[in-house]
Amino acid sequence: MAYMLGAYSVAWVIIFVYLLTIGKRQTKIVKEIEFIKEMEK
Amino acid sequence: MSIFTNALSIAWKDLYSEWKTRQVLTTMIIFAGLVIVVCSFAFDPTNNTTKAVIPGAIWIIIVFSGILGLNRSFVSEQKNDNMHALLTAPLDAASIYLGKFLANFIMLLIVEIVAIPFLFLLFDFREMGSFPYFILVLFIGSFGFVAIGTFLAALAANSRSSEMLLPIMLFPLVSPILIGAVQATKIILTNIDKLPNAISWIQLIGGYNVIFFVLCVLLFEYVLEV
Amino acid sequence: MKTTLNLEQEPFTKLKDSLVHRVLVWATIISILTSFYLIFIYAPLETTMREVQKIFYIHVSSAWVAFLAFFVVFVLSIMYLVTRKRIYDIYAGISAEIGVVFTTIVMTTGPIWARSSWNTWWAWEPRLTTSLILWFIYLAYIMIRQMDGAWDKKARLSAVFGIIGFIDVPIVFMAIRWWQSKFHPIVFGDGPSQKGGGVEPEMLVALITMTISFTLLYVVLLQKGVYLEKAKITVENWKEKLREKLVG
Amino acid sequence: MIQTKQLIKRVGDKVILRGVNLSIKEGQTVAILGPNGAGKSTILKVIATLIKPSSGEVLINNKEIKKHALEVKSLIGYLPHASLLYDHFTPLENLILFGKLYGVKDVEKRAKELIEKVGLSFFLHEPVKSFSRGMIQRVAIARAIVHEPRIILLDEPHTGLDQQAIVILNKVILEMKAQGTTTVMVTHDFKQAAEICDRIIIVKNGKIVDDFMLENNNLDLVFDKYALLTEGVV
Repeated sequence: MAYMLGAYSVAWVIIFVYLLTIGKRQTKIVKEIEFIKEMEK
Repeated sequence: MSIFTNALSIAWKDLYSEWKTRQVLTTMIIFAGLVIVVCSFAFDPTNNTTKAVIPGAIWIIIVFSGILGLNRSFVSEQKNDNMHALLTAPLDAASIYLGKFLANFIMLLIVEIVAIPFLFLLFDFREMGSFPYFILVLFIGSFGFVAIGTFLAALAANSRSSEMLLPIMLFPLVSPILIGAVQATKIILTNIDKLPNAISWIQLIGGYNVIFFVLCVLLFEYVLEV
Repeated sequence: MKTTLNLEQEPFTKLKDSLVHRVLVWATIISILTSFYLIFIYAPLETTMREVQKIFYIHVSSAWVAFLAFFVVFVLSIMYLVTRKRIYDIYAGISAEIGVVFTTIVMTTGPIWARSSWNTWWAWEPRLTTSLILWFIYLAYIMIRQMDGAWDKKARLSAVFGIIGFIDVPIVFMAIRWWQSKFHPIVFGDGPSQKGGGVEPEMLVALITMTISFTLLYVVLLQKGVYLEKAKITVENWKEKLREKLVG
Repeated sequence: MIQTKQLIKRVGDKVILRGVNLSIKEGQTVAILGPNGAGKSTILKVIATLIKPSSGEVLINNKEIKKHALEVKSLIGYLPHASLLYDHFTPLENLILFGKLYGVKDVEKRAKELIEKVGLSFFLHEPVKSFSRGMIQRVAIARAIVHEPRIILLDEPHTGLDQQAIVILNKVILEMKAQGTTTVMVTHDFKQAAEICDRIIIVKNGKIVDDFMLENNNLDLVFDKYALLTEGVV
């Protein structure tokens, strides 16, 4: 039982870490767009 | 036919240049010697059971000193944009690949001829199962290693940190050769009764060599584009 | 300052996801929940391995997605070399990344399985070892993509490596399987992805559903990643234009 | 002899050539002038088959360079800024190697002739790495013409040369010209351009902005046109 839970949680942790890095990428791009908009004004 | 004569010219150019400077080959041989010394620290040569690590040690020497030569192979063409000269000359990409391959292969064979007897001597290894088969495995294993190694060295030469990139690309890709060569060497050196097994390993390496040699010849022009 | 950039007209200004993407995201979530239901409640317990056998569903379906992702890299690499269109390169890069993520899952759930049923963390079992080498090959692929220089050079070189690397996979698998079967006593029997007992139809249903939901997840991640990569490229171009304007 | 149609070259996100249409007749000597980063060298490299254009085509002798690569390459002699020579080899070894690659017959005789022509007979057996820039450039020009090309492409051949080397270089180029060789030269040196060439092409921002014939080595005309096009506009 513990092994099964371990395996499933590890797998989902990996997926969520990847989702987080994607999120980070997105916020970085959004910030840069904001920055460029500021510069354009 | 001109593909081969051009390839020979390029291989000759590399080997003759190496003959004049003797930089790369000396480094490879010294490095091979150092690996043997390190192996003797790691595995006590006076102990009889260490005979079992000799097949592994042989291929560690080949792989690690081979990668030194491969690293230099294309980086040395960048000094005076020599690669541009080869690219503007009426050559097929295939002949550049074949020429470079041949030069690297001959250099690795020289290192093996010097280093492996030295290893046998230091580890006091005397009897082997079958000498011709041993030579065959060395030849065919080194062939595949250098074939894909030359290709990836050309690829890595595009990067500023090519010495780091090359081993990372090369080692996983040649893992079938390494598995097969070590196993076959082990059988031939210590357990000749199982020769059919060794032969099927040699066949596996042979198949790998054919597939990748053809693939590298076909894809080489994409690597060379400026 | 007079502007040359039409920010409002550019599709990436707000980074709002498309309708298709949102539909796919919800489909993925629903199908993953369904497969959880099927795995934990609907599918019967395996008689000898009990709960541990349920690792099998996630392990096998991740392996499938990883393999699919690398196959996509292979196909797109060929397409890039033929057409030289950047979009193929972007897709290939993101697909390789997702493939590495799922290979990591295969390589972490595998040892947990091994530990529970054979009492050892790492088994040099063909499929697991192949995954390990696959992982290294595609890490190298990602390193090529992070090389210095213009994108078209990196795209060309990584495409070449994507082709060579994928063709290597079956040979690696064969070599490792031979290595195992001939030189070690067969202790492990078949690998983690093949169960000892017979496959009950309910288990098969659960496995297929899990595989479908992971494939959906792959598509969603691919879409999102490519979308962000495109946005990044556009932003880089804007920045370049801005710099030119500020300097000249 | 040389024809380019709508050449466009992109590297990464930068556009280097924006539609270059060129037509050079056999035996012409053409100088390509232009400010830094205008794409002069890139045009030369595309013609030399060193880099592929992103779109557009190049015809040499009415042959598409991609389809008849080997044939076209053996017609061209290319002399870029780097020497393209192997440092550890002597001039003779360098020339013999490239002569062989280009399929030159009686390669050793040809190599010796060329070395004599560029005035390096005394250094036949010295490795190139011990040479000065001027000497290296002399070997480099010999290398570029070892196969008696019908077209020579020169990328800033006079940069960093002493007077003596310039004289020898010009002698060789003019000799090739007299034999009817087509010459394309990228340069910053207007004086040499006017001396050697009978047609001037001015490139700016990856486009050809002017293209005119030159008579009587009229250096002032080159200066005037160049100033008008590059400084006058900005």
